[in-house]
Amino acid sequence: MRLFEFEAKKLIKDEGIPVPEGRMAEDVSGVKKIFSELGGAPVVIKSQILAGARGKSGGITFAGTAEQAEEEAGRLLGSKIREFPVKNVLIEEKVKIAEEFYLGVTIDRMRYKIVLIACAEGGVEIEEVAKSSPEKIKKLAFDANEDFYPHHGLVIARRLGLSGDKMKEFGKIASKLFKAFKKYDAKLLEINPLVYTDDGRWVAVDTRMSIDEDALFRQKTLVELGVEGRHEEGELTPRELEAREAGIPYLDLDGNIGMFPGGAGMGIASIDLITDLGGSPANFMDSGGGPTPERLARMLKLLVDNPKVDVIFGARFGGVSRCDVFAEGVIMYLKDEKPEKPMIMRMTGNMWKEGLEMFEKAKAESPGLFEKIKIYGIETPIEDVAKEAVEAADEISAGKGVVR
Amino acid sequence: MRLFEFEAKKLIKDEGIPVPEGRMAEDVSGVKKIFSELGGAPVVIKSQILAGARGKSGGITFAGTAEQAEEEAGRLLGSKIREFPVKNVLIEEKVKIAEEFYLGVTIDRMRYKIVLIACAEGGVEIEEVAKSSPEKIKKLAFDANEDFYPHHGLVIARRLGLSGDKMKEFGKIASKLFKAFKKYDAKLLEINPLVYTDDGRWVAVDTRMSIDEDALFRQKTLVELGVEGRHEEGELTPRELEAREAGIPYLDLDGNIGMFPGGAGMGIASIDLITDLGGSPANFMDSGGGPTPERLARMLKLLVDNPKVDVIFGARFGGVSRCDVFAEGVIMYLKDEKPEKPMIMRMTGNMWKEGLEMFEKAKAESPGLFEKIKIYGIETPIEDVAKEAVEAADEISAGKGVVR
Amino acid sequence: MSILIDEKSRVVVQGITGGAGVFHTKKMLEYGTKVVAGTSPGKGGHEIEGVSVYDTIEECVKEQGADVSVMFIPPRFVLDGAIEAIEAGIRLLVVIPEMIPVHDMLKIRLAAVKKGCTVIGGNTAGLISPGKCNVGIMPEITFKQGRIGIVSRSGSLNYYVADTLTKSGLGETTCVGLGGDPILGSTFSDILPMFENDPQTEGVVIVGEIGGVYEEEAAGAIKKMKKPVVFFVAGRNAPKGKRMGHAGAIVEGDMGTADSKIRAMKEAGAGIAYKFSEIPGLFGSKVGTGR
Amino acid sequence: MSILIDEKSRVVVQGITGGAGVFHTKKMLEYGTKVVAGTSPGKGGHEIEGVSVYDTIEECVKEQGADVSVMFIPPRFVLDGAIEAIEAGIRLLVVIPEMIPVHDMLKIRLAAVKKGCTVIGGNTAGLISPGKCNVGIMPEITFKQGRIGIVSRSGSLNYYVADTLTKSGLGETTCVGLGGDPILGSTFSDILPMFENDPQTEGVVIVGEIGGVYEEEAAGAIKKMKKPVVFFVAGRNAPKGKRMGHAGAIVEGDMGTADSKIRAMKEAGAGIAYKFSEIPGLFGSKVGTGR
Repeated sequence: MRLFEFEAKKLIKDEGIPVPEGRMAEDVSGVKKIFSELGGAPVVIKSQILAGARGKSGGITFAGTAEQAEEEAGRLLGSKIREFPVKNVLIEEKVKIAEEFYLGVTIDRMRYKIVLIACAEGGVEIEEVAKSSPEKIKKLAFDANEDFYPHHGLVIARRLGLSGDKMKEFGKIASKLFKAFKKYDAKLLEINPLVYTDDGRWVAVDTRMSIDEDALFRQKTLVELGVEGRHEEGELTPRELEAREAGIPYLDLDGNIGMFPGGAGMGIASIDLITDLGGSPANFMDSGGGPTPERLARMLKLLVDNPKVDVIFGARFGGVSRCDVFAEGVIMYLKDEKPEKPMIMRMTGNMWKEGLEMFEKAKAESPGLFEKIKIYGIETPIEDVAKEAVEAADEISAGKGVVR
Repeated sequence: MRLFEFEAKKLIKDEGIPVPEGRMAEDVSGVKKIFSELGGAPVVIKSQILAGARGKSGGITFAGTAEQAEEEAGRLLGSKIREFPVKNVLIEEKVKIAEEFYLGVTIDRMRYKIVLIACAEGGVEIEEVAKSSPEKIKKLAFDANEDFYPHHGLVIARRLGLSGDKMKEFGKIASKLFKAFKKYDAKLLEINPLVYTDDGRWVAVDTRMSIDEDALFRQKTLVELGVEGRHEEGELTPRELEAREAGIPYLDLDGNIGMFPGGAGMGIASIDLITDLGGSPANFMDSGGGPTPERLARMLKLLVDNPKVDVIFGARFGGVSRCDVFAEGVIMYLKDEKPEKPMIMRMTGNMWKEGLEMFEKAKAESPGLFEKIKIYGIETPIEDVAKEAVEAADEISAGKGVVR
Repeated sequence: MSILIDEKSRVVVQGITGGAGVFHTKKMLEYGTKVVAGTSPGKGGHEIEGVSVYDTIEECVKEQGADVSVMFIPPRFVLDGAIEAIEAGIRLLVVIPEMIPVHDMLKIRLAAVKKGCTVIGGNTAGLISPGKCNVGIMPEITFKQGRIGIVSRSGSLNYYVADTLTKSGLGETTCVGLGGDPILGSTFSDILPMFENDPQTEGVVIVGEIGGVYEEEAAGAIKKMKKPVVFFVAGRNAPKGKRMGHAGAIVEGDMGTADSKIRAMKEAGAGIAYKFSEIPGLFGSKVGTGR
Repeated sequence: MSILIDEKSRVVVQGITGGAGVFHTKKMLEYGTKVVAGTSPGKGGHEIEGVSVYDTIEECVKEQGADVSVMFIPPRFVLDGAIEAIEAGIRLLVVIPEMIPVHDMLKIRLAAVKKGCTVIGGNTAGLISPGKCNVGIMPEITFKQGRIGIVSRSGSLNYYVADTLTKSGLGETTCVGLGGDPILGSTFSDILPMFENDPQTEGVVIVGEIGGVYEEEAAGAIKKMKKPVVFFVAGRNAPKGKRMGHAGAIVEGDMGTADSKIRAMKEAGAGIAYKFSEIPGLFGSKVGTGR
């Protein structure tokens, strides 16, 4: 879960890492005052959105006078940068850059290590440097129970060719960054660029931090920052927000087939299945993990209510999430909401026969509800069921005059 | 370095370990008030001295009324327990004991582990239990980088046969004790007895803590407690205090030969040497580590000023502490203080010839100072020099009518 | 034969007195799994489904000879419980809970490697050696004792692949669900050599997913294998995932996409299945048909 | 031959720019020790006594092939410096400073064992292989290349014992000062097998002191040795030391006295010397006289 730049900067500043002097603004009314508080010198105005490449996208701007600052802040506030609405801006002193470094901490999942990474060529092109000149990227790897000692900071600074006080101060910043990484259960914490100024100071000009949502239970400071329920990047669509509030792992896609596929793995695989057959999924969903009938009904409603969705494709493999419970949830939904959209589903696994019988019984009771509903069992291959869903969706699309 | 009981209890209480409700008193004036503050129920009055076995030595007493409490506190305050003057007492509620346990943390130097130790038979006889029924002593060993997890507390509690909430609470106390041990750079932290009360509570009735003097630089809380400069057990003699203030490792012994032996190892070995020859050392001293002439003079003064000392035995092996520097220090002392007591010394190692020459020269200049001074070089075995010192000491003793 | 678990495995259920613990203890017992003990601190001495409950795993190992543990405890307690199991000498630990803090998983992995314990999960459905032992929450319905090993990150895909193998007559030796969390107790590389050394296993299906680097990392292990390997990956058509900052790119490079995984697997000599139904055929004549 | 250090050892001095660092660098160079580098963070690029100063040990290893490090830094920085040396691949670390926190020594030992580094000290005078290499602060005057290894806790006793051996004509292979701190980087047990495996060493003198349990612990290592061992202990007549509470007694039992050490050594087959002068004779005909 990604933090806003101003949040990340606050956290590393609290650890003692120097950041530019700055203030937040939600509207233009205070901007002139902020400008003078920052010393009346040129400032940088940075839109606070959860996305990278803000500079290239016009999300970062500069001002030399209070009037200019107000104008530029006003231009950013309320605008959209990379489709993300700018709700507030960070106004900071403009740092006089002599050199730009990269310094980051992350987890190497392959080796189960915490890795400190540094490069003497910071800035936005750091990934290019990593590809074209990997020898310029310096790394130190730590086991989870290994402490970061002062010499680690010096070693990585030396590998970058630093010396004297410049090396020592860089080492201290590395030490503090590593400490903050562990303290906040971070998955990523990087300073880019870490600037060495004209007058011989280190300043963290931009900072990115992603923290582990699963560790929030022990992160009082982060919870107080209000980070719960955020995306890694960007913001949630209204439907994604609705899903998150209901506790359903869900992502919007562009297509017209509502995907109701079981666990996360099958959620991804069924997107391949539909796409390979020429269909176009409307979403990713993880409906596994043993949901209750009520929850299954809620999931189905989320899909059907999406105006883009023409057809529902369902694939239930009854494990923890048993087919009888699945049938109960689907029938509950059908009775409550009487949806008009076709649903093409397959059930197999635990209790699939019982589930099919429940559908038969419900259909016998209210045949009207089942006019557009097809339920297959273990004997029909999933590829056939998917194909039927794709064909049904194409037909409806064609009827609407949509070419896919 | 050992802490007083009340200090150790304060530290573990801060970690959340329950200790008896109590107050300190330096004189009797406040004792009645304390008695009523503690609820007017029977109290225990414990002399605060840096020594064990206080109970057996009369250092712990009980009182059922305010008057009794005042009387008992008054009796302890100003008295000596095991030769240690009682400067203050800890007055505590008398805990209703159902069971007594032992719980401690220390370092196993042989295996380089931190060890949690527990026994269901606490109290003063725990060492006897360890000898007679070692299987009753339960231990868990940790590497320095291993964390103490909640289950460790449960495991050791289960090994003692505890269950239910009694086990869980014991486990939490073990966890807190271990935490305090590491937090304060302790060498020993034990609760004995850890009492389970009539009404189902755990209370740390007595606590012993020794902390690592060498780690005080990072132990602000301990420094604020005022622990610097304490002995492991008991208090310093005036001469030991004088030595400590001068930074000289020194211990008083009972004999009449002042020992001036070089490093710590030789300090101990020379006590054997003199004792084997029938002599009686007056002290232990570590005069190694490259002292300055001024410091050597200071050491010698400390020895000669001791009225018990009849003869000085010196043995210098010039390593870091060179013989020429040694000679300079001794000559400086002789000139400044003009001591009357005989000194019998040997020098070898780095610059021993130069040292001898310096002595010869000084003797030629002021022969009066050297009347009772003998300095041997590398050619005389140390055993012979020691023998001469013992004989000289015996002669003086005999002259005083002392039989050794 | 099979890997990691068989009819001799003696299983302890951590958190046996919770709802999921009780339910799945019953299911595992029904399958024939030897659930010999359970833990629930403070509730030692009770019984669940005829299984003795203890306060600590140490007691389960000492008194019941437990050697496998499966967890049904909240994620925030997994670290403590895992270290306990590892220290008690459990040789296979199955972490069913999901959403375990990544820093905790690093510590668990470290302790496990030190003590030679295999940790599976978190967020796994567990593992099954059909006809012998089922540890976790996998439905037994699609599995049948046979010749192929499955190692998968996803539980649901595991079922579909097993279903295909069972129907084809090949059947399975052991199916291992590595789990869906971002940092896993074991990776494909850890499991593949076990299949290679298992006499009954004739081939292995690796079921991957986009994201992470565990599939790419497995290439080295596959190259060392003599047995045929088939790879199926989910997410070829998924929208491109978001990178974890520059550091993620620096550490993981271009890995993590379905393309990079397929490329690595092909290069290592694995057959690539694009549909479940292609899987049995890809083993071709390399394994017995068993029909 | 000798153990741990010889004429090929390439020594780095940690804290080379401090007073003691400069002085002993000079002394070691005069002895012929190959001091190839020194460290002093922030002063990289300088020279001390002709020796290049670096900011980190990593550079000393990489650029000068250093494999031994000797520390002249304040005790509170020893932990950091020791971990740095160990991680940089130093195989012998000599910790001259005294009063190092015991919890720090536990961490240093752990890191050293993991990486196969031998740590000597803290509070040691160092070690010397006479005629080849002298690392630390021992005066060279009493040492002469010969047949006997010495391992001692005390620096000053080391000199007296070496003096005796040198005068007897036996001489020394390597003299190791384990150090005077309560927790040491290496113990007698760690050093004795090195002497047993050193072709030139014909016998070993163990110089012990009251307190601690390292002498008692060494009994096991002595029993495994074929070479003769002589034990000298200081403190037979010292007043009885104070126990570290009950826990100390529980962990260390009755160990720590001169009696218990002599008993353990006798039982392990070591000769016991009560005076320095007895030491050469106790080797008897087991080693060549070399006169």
